[in-house]
Amino acid sequence: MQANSKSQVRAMPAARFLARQKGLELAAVQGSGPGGIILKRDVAAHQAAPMAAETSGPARVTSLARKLALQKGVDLGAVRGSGPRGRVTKADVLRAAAAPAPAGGALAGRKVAATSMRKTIARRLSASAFTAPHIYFFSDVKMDALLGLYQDIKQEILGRHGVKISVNDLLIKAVALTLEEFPNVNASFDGENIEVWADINVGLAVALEEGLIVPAIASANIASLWEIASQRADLVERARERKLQADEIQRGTFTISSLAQYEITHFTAIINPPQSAILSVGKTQEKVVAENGQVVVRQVATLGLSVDHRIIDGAVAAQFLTSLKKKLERPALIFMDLG
Amino acid sequence: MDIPLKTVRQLYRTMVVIRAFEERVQDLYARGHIPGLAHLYIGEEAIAAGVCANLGDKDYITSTHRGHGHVIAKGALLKPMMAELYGKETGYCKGKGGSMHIADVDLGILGANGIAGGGLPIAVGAGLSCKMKHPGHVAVCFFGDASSNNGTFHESLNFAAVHKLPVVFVCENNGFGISVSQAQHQAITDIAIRAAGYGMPGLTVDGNDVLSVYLAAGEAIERARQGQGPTLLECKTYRWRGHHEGDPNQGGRYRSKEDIQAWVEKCPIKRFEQYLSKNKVMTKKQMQAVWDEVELEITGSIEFAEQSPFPPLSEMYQDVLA
Amino acid sequence: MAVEIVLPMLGVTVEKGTIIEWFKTEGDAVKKGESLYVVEADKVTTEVESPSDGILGRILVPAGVEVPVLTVVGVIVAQGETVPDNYQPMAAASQAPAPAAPAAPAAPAPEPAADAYSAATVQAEAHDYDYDLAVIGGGPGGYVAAIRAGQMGAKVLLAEKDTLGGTCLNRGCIPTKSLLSDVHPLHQIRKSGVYSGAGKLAANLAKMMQRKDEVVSRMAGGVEGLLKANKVTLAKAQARFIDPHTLELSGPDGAKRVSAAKIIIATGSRPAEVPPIPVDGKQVINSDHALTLREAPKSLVIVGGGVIGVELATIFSLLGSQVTIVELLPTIIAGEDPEAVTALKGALEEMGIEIITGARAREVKKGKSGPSLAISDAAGNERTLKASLVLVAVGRAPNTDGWGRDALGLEMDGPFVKVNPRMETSVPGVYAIGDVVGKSMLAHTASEEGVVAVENLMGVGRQMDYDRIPNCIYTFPEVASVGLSEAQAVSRGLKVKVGKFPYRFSGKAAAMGEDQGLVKIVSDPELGEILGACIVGQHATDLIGAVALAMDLEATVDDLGEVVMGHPTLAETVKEAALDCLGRAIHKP
Amino acid sequence: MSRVITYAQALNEALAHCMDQDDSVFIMGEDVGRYGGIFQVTAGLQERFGVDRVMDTPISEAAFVGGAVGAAMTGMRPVVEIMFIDFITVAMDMVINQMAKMHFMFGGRAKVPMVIRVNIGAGRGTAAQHSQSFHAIFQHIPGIKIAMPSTPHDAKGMLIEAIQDDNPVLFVEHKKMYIDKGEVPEEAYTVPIGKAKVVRPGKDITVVATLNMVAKALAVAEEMAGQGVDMEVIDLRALCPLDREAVLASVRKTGTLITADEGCHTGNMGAELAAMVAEHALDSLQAPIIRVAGPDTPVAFSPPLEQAFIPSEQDLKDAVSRVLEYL
Repeated sequence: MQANSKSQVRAMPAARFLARQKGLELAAVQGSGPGGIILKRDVAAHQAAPMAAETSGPARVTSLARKLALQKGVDLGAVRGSGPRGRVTKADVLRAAAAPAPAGGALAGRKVAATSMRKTIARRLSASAFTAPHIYFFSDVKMDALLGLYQDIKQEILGRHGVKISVNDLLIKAVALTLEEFPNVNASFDGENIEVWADINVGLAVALEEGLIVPAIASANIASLWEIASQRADLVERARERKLQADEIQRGTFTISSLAQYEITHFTAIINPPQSAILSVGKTQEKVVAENGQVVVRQVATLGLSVDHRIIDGAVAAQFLTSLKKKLERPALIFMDLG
Repeated sequence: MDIPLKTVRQLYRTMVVIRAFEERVQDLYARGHIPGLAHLYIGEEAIAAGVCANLGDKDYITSTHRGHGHVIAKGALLKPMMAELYGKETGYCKGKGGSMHIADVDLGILGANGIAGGGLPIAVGAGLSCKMKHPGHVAVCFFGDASSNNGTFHESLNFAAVHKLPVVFVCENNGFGISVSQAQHQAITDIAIRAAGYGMPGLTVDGNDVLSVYLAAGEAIERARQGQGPTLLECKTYRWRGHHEGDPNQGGRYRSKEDIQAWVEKCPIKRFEQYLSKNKVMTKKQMQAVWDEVELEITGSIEFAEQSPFPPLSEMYQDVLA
Repeated sequence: MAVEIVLPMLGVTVEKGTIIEWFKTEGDAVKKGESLYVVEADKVTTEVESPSDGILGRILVPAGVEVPVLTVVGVIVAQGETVPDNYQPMAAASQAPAPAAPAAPAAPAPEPAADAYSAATVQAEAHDYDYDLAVIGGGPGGYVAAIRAGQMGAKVLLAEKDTLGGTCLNRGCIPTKSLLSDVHPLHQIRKSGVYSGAGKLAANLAKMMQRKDEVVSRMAGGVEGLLKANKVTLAKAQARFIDPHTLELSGPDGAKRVSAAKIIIATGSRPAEVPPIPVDGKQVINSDHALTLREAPKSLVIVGGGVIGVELATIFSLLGSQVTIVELLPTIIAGEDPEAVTALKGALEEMGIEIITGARAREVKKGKSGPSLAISDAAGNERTLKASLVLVAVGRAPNTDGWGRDALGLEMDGPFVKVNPRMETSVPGVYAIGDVVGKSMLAHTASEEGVVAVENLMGVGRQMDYDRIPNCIYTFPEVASVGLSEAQAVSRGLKVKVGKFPYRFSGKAAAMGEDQGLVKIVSDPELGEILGACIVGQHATDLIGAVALAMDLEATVDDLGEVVMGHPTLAETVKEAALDCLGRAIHKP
Repeated sequence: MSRVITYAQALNEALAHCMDQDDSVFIMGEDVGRYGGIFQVTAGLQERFGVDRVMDTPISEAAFVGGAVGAAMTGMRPVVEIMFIDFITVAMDMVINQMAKMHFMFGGRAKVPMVIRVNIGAGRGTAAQHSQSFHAIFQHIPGIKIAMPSTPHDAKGMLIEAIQDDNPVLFVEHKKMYIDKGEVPEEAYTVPIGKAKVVRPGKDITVVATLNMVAKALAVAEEMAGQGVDMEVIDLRALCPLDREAVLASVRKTGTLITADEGCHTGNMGAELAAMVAEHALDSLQAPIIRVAGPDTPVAFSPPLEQAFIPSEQDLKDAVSRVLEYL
């Protein structure tokens, strides 16, 4: 971290940290705190507008390095710049990409024997099932609008960012924004205290031979869709290659488990501790539904929400699911803030 | 008053051990083997030996910064003692206390104490638990002439007296508080008279005469054991060395060579040796044998200390809390 | 057995003491506890007592000497025992009488007993050099290095046996540019066709040379000023190594030796020779001679179609010489982009220069009417070229002799001095830069190597990066390139997307009547990384700077495509070429 | 729903229980016997356990604090009452050089299982020498546990814990809280010393409070909740061992820290927490750390001045609104 960025830009420590983590140039961020000091939320807002971030400010990260980092899934926050005034260069990113995962942090599947992983899953999930009283909620969601939106924007985003988005990414975004409305669903309970997490990291269950592994998309609530997609692609790929780092799994604050690719209409998922809720997604299929008197055919998916009843009341869970359904059925609410 | 022969020999041996130990410490300190400070007890051996000869393992003592003699007399082992002086892991306090803080609660040694007057209230507390929990046992508190001016002296004597605690306050009056002579620090010559102010007996004895110390202390300790409360016992003596090793010319800045020499003449050990041979208790040969044996033991303790490891840095974080 | 007497610990704060007086002399009997000597420390005197009975065998530290506490100052022995002259203090375990005490002395000792306390007085003396840095050679590598070191506060010596500025300033870049710019108007006028009487127009070589010399001396003066300004000591002398830290300087006013903590070798290069064509400076000349000709030869055969060859060909062709270029390789300016080569070849031929490629110069015969050069082409067909002069321009050879290379035993890399990317030679503290290391024999390479070397030896870690060095040829049209050519990129197995933009689509170029020209940018299709570029055409050597800048900032073609260039400028062609990499060039059908 | 008693009664129950269970437990202090202690914490204990186990001492703090050290080293579990924390200064050598050091200095050979009960706090018109809150001074001395129960429930549980602890414990009470009422179980139980308690979970602002400031913080938190600010209130409950994790976890969550303690501003308990957060959770800080504390003055006698000294709910609200500027 460069001395000059300290001296020149006034920012709260948390803002600096977030900027560093996201590889953002603080000078480009508009401060809204007392005397114009940059606050964490300013950086988050700035981050939410990636195009702006791309082109703004004297690059503390060269644009080549930024693109390369995206391509290689390197977290720029972790890369030390070797260029003039500490600018992060192509070489730095390549070095970072080549570097082995930090000690302890690495859950290199090679090391983790299949059986032990299976054991871990068994232990944690059964522990969860016993300690956390689960209650389940289900709701049918009409996916037509969402699928339509997906068709509209996927080419656009591919062109602009070279990233292939999936319907799951839209789902992740919707869930993340819903979690913002219901902090207690984005929380953990250790039997005595409730801890509401500051970040919203949405975990995505990935099936491997050894069993499920759940890497989490970081700050899905502030990440833009293409970022979610590239994170997701990278995480899933590395999950398959057993190259995830421990924190990429542990950081999860909520989990989505999707069996949409199978002939499963709906199922109940077990909460992934220490989280307090998990969303199960069944296959999207044509269903005949009645809409204001008319019988119509719609693409319908059944979403299930399992929650830890110790900290989440039925009412809250119901509201959460309803709010999510509303977003998915009218995606404009998510992506254009019409809500 | 007749004293068992065994005890007489014991008194002699104790004094020899203390003297020999301190002389070796003097040399080791001069040669830089022992860090920090060394306050030597040379010349005052008769008091520790005479008093502690009346104590058992279940009795307690509190000591001072000049404490080697007291803990030796109370039965401390030389090896862990020497190791402690070296700051080694095998020392009584794992090397964390040093010369001024040697303690072994199991032996009733509640610690030498780096604070002048610091030991008195603690002895009072030990007296309290004796009274409540182990009737018949006593706590002896060694302190110096200068400490008798400290508030804790007065608070403790008063407290012990009013609660009739089994405590014997042994004041080693060696004439100096570091460089300040008794005449400069108090307007009395016999500290024992202060006992009257707290309603306890007080007496003064020749601290270089091990037998009279032994007898006087024995009487006071017996009173305490009987539940008749505390006593103030003043033993007049003199320290041959400076306040600490390195005090130029054994304190030449505040006392004359002649004064020192005069007291060296009154060496408690020489005196006792004359007594022993005059009364045919021990022959010169037997006495020399004691010295040789003691030297050997001390050399062993030095080897032990030198071969022992220093405590690992992690030890620093141990024992802060129990 | 011996008992040592130490200067005792005198309390917690005292570290040293001075022995004022010994009360005893060697051989005296001493008793345990009696005073042996008196020591003064912190203004307090202390009498030190004997640790045991015995004889004072030896006094190791006499009165009046100050020693640290714990120093052994004397030895006590038993009656009849003696202390060996080379007595070695044990100062180990306690010395007091103890059965288990070790006996003295142990092994024979190296130094005498008097050194027992020398530890207290010994002081390590730090090395002291005349200069922090000495630079051998005042060319664009050497003088830049010296200036940079001066900026960084080093005490610098620069040794130059000739004139400052080296080949670049005196016999290379600058003089040729001066001559080229003099003949450029001729070229413009002749091909423009808007001037009348253009045919009669001619340039006066003598005057051109005079102007060239003025330019050179002015520049040289400038360099000297810069050196002064940065407190660099200039020695007009030939330097040679005595050892890695010592140079012998032999100049007009005798020889002397100077020492330096670090030394940079920047001795440069000289024109290379081809054995069968010995240079005599009369009929067979090299580039150095060419730049001193007072009149243009009627006809000129240039052996070598590299940068130097084509530039000199341009100059003399425009001065009226009949010029022939003989090149061994299949193309002139080998290594440059084929499209650039074709463009330049065409232009030169248009000037009436004959270009023979793939031909070897066999031998030269000198005759009254001038030399004749025998050549043979790849097929083996012999041919003889007659001319007024033969000019050998086959590249340059490093100056690796005359400065004491052998005294160092430097590792070599072929004919060049071997260095690592930090410009360090195989000898610690000795660096080498510029033509003598032969990475790319260009002035600006040498200068950057000089800066890298200095920053390394001043403790700022830096490595030389040769991937982004522009290459410039000042012919009409100019040819300039940076980074990888398309061919190089492909041969490295990279995916490439090439963006092109011809001058003829540029308003400025058209207006200048310079429509033969092309900007070519080689990029990575996924990242948009700029891998390299080649520009042929008017002002190419200036335009290439824009691409070099972009590459150094790691700007992508998207970034470069977003830069707003003035209109009309040739710079627009660079932007357009970048956009063309993205298939978004505006002014291109 | 268990019964409701006062803070002082809760302490009294704890003492009685321990003396019942363990005859090595005894009480020393000024006027703790017949008089029952000036805050009536030891009321009735002398009648029940006798003059030897509930000892009225001379006014000799050095003697009886030091006495407690000696007794503790030799097998007793003394509980000493210092009438006001202000008076502990005359026994400071015994507290700092003896009590706190023995275990370490003797290489673990001696244990000093004793409790010194003190009370802090202004508000009873007792002026500058009977109202101080300098408990944080002892946080600087390794070897002393420092308990600060903020409810009758914790008072009973933590005092039992303190008496059973093998370490010297400085048991800090607040003289204004002795009459506070609260639910306290009849039976004996312990509350750990060194484990902070999240008394109100929240996600926006962290307040770490001690003793009487806990209740004030909760009141403010309720009020702010009405304005959509979700405050987390942590009852620190002990200065040593300091529950760093609890504080850091909360700060990492909310990105903020307000401390509330009656000690004078400079060098009070909040200073240590602020430093700790700066060292271990700086990257989480979204707003300045603010200490709600007493002013850097002695406690004045005159009622309005004394009231102004005591940190109030308004002080807390001001701190909150200042932090909110950054969120």
